[in-house]
Amino acid sequence: MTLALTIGTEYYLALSALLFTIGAGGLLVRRNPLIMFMCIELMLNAANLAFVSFGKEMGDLGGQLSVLFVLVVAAAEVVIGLAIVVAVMRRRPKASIDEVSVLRG
Amino acid sequence: MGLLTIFAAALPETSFPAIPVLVLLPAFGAVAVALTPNARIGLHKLLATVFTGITGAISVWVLTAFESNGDYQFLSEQTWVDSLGIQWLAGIDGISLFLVVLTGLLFPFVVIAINPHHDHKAYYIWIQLLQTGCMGVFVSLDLFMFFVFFEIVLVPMYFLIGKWGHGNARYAATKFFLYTMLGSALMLVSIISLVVLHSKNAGTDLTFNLIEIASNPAISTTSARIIFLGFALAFAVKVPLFPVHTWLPDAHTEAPTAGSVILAGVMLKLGTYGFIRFGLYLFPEASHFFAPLFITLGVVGIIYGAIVATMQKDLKRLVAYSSIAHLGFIVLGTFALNTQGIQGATVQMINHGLSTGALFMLVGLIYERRHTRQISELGGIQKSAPVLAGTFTLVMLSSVGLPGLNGFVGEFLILLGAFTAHRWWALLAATGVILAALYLLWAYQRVFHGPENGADDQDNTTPDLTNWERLTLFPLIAGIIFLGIYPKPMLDRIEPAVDKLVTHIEETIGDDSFTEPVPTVQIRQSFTDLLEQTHETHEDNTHSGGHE
Amino acid sequence: MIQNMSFIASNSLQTPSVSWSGLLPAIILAAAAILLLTICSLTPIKITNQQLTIYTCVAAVGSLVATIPLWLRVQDESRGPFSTISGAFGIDGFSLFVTMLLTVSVILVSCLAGVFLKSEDIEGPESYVLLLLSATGGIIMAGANDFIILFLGIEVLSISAYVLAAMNLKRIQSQEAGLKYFVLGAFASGFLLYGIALLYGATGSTELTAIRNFLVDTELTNDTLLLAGLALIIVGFAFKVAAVPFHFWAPDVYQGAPTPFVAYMASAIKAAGFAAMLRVLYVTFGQYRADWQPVIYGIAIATLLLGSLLAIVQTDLKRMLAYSSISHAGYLLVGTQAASDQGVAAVLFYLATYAFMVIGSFAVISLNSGPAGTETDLNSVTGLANRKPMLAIAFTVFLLGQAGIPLTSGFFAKFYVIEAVIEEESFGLAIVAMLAAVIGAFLYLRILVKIWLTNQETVSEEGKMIVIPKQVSFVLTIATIVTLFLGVWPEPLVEMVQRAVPVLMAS
Amino acid sequence: MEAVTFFIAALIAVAGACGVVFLKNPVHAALSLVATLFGVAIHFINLEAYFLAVVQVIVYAGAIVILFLFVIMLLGVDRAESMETDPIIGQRQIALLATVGLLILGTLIGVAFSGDVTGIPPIEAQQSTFDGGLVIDNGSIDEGIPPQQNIKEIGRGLFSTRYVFALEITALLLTIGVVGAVVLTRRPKSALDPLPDEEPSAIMRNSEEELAETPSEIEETPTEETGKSDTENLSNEESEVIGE
Repeated sequence: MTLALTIGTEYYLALSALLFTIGAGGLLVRRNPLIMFMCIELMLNAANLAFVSFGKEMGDLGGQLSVLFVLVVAAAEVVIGLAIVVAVMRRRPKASIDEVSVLRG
Repeated sequence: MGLLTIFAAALPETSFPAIPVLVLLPAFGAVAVALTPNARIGLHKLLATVFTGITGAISVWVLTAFESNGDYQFLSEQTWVDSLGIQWLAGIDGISLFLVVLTGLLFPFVVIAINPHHDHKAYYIWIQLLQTGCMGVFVSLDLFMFFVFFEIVLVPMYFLIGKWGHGNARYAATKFFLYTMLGSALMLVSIISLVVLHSKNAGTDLTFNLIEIASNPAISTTSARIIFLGFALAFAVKVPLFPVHTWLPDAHTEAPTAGSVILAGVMLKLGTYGFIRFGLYLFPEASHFFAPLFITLGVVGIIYGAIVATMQKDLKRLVAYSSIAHLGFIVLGTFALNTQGIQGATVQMINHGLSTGALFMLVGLIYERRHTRQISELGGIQKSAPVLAGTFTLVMLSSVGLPGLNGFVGEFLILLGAFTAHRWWALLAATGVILAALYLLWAYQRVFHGPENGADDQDNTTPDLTNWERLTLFPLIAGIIFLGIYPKPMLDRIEPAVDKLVTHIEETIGDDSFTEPVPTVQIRQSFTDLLEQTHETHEDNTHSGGHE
Repeated sequence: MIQNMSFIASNSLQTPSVSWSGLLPAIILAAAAILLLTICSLTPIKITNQQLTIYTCVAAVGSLVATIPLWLRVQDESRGPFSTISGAFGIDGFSLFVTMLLTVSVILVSCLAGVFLKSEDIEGPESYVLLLLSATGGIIMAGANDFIILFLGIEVLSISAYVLAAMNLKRIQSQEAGLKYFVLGAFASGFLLYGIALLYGATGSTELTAIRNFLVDTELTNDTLLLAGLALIIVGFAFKVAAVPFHFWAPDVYQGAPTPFVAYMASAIKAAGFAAMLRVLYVTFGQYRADWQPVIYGIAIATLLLGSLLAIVQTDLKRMLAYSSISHAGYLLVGTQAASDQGVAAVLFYLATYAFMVIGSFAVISLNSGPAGTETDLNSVTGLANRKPMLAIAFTVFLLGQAGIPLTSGFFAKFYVIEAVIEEESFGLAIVAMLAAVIGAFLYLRILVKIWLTNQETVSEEGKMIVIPKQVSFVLTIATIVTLFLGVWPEPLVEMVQRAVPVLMAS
Repeated sequence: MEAVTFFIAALIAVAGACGVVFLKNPVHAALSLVATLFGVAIHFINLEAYFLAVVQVIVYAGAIVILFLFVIMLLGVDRAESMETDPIIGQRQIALLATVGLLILGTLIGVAFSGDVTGIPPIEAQQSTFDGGLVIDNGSIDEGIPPQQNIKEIGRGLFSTRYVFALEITALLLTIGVVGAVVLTRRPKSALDPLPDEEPSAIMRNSEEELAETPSEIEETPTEETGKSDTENLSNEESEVIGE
């Protein structure tokens, strides 16, 4: 079976939008900070995908270059986020962060 | 820095920069008090007396140097925020002259006559800053400058009520602050809208100069009306006019005596003065359009104030409500939009300052003696304190508007003006005079006649006024009598400015004016003749003090 | 520009020209941070907090001084604003003004931080390093002429701030504040980045100049993608500046984070956020103002009203100031909404004056909050006027300033914003803003009542023993003087902000 | 062929994303994140971003996810699993925001399929007309560029354009990452403030007498490892019970 379908930018864009929404929704729904961080990674990846596919369509390298920087940002964010989680969990040895929140919105 | 340059610039124009000194001297006094050590209470009072006293003296000098024409005098001008067209522009004309003098004299009087019970230093600082603010409002001819002073008076008054007040003072102070700030917040929007629209339509740079804006009415009728309402709300709250008056009884009742005297004497005039200077002058058409509304509110205020005052159990609250009634008169006169009405309103502002100020003083003295202001708990003071009772009678009668005392002059002119413009409203308002007589006399009866409550079981009766108190009350009483008998010098100085204003209004609103210009000179002449005839027998020790 | 990139025939690499003097303010801060880190890791000698404070101040002053020749150059008619590194970083009056503001806040905050870190027994140069780096990020944001640079600047600024918020390891509240700040900040970054990606797709570049030129030259047949990107970017910025409905992190973070760094967040981070927002919305998407102005209008109204209303019901000082800072963000949005040079100038004026007031307020709170820094309840200032009159006076000046009482800089800031917005004929917004000011005034009066009009029933020994360290009294003096001076004589700053108009310069 | 790859990779990516959101165990979630990252990497190859595809796998899957797993293991899987924070905001708002999210999704997908996506003219026309600062690489559209070319271009792009500034900024970012991690995971020297929530319950357990005597003992001992402080608390309690 052959697909006569050409995959244009819109397909990539739709996929990236889907990933972004899953990421954003997951961040709001999940309450585990680690999973929340992963959801942030999903959002950033969605943006990356959009960057690259736009770059491809326009034949511009800027999209790919932007992704490189987003990668660095993602790495730096994760490091700090995880460090904060480790710090919190060290103060709260009895696990559940459910009780942790002294500060309520 | 800026202030110094203002000084420097004012110098070459007039030989003596009266206005900057009038405005800034009390502020320097406040700084001087702030720099003295906390414990030197006597020094604080001395400094405050000196600084406010000099201010008062200068204001009297201004009164003598004032020429009876309709122009702004003692002008002082200095750029402030040039890029936004804001400047320091101040001047005095007949309308503001007596308010400046009142502000100049009432403050030293309050400083000398009334001692705070605690925190002397802060008290004198706030009092003097308050004087700066009030003085600034009355001399401002720049809208920005006016707003700054109009709003800044809130802070000293807030602290005066909150810190030295009685009972629920913090509540009253906060209410006072928020109410008046709400009004002035919308006024700020109005001021800016006016200035921006004016500069856009007239194609000029931004300017907050009152005279320039008034002389070139560039904005459309509709926007002028809306903007006028913004101004009017601020002034109505400050006056206070009927539906937005609720802060006043609280503030007056809980304020310390000094606060009440200043509030009644000067600060309520910020609103009525604002109506005349900014409402009528900037928006003649809108004032004319909304005049029925404000006259109605004024009359409602007169009747309402009188009725509610009748029902008060607290003597100070009663005086506060009587204030509302009096201010209703002033608004009525203002919106009669003719010479008699506005002149009467201006005169009545001064009169109300004197009479109600004195009434609050006396209530304060009674409170000091009996530690209660409940009318039911007072009584029979006349027996033990006849001089106090006599003074109270005099002041009360002036407040009622008895011919021969100052209250009569203003009320008569106002009713005359209102009658020319809207006679039925004037008739209604006249009933307010009767009601005033009713509730004040009734209150007098309950407080001063009858058995002396509370004094029976204890041995002490109410002590009479001390010599010092008599001395401090004397200027107010003298003013009340003098202005009642011989208001001519005052009217002479006020009239040209009012005439000019009325001409300005009539030019703008054109022929469909509902005010029928009455030959003003004739009426005033006959009026003063009448006064002089009626009271030539009246013994007046103040006559010699007049300068004519 | 990128045009010639893929067809460079030769193998030699041509790097873009760099105007080092233009980058100097940022370089000084970053280099100072790295140098400090290096020194501290190489030498065994303990460096005291005081020395670190002085070092940081010197670096910030150096950066501030470096902006002066740039400012003069930019104001010079014949030379004007310029950009460097192939148009990545623009140096105009706007970016320089924000740079000055940031360096001044770093100076003030580092003074507070020195005292705080000492009392909390936190040693090491890291907080100063992060403070300096964060400010560098802010400078980059203010001058960024490219979305990617802007994004990286925001991240440098915010990631340091996350760490600063979680700095106080002794208090769990601090780490939780850091966690909350981090999660929501990163969430916002995600939105911002996705918005940037969509804008890249819609306009073909991430460079602001290119985008603006593209929008001016091209009539888009379908601008859905552009508007979607714009919306996402606005959401991202709204998170960063704590505008309603993306404000909910602010109170928690303000309450939990160390007080000096809260002062930094409220002053510098807000300033940098608005700087970036103004450059993007007003300068780059000025063509599309009809589309974004209503959105900002709505956000501004919600922010003003909700911020001031929620502030009233709080009982914790830091939370109160957090909500009031939300409400102040509303004012800044009002100025942004005006989308005029006057509006930009008003926002800059507001930011500058607010920075001093808010740093001063938090300085007072951190002094008054007891040895552990936890007593931030409203009742903790009860009778402050009796205990520490000077402190009470300074606090009063800051509170009155924030309430917008005349003769304080806060009044003129509000006045200027309202003026700008009325010139654009948004009367409704002006009225709402002033109503919010009245509601907000109630909040400040509540605090003033506690300070001046309430007598403390029991004077605790600790309460009496507030010692004002030199650095803090320096901060308080500066903040008070600036607040009062600019209230009486705002002309110098007005002239300055009117020249700090943002422009986009191609290389 | 491209279509087949696209749909397979898309399936992997979306499935992975769903896994992150719906799997309870953080380890599983991290692993499904790897799936998403791989899926995206395949898309990158499809889009001729070869270098990025490699970096995606090395940095994301190789470093970031490993970091996640490392922290999960450090904290203990079971604890990480039950580590739920308070909702950021109330449940209702979450539902609301989720709806908003779905709306965004719908809009974006609608946008994506609405024909000319960007307002930019279609590719054929674009080559001649469009000059928005873009590079039109004729080769890449028809034949595709070889991977080496891609790396070379990226290198040039990074160092010979404005991106060199961005590159410098990333240096700052990484510094902050290092400094921040060091600061946050350091142990504080002086005594810790008591934990606000647990304090009352700890006090409740003691009798009134002991409460008067031992308020300072309730504070945690700062330098101890987490498990140890647990046992210490326990032993304190035990000794008190014995004391009674």
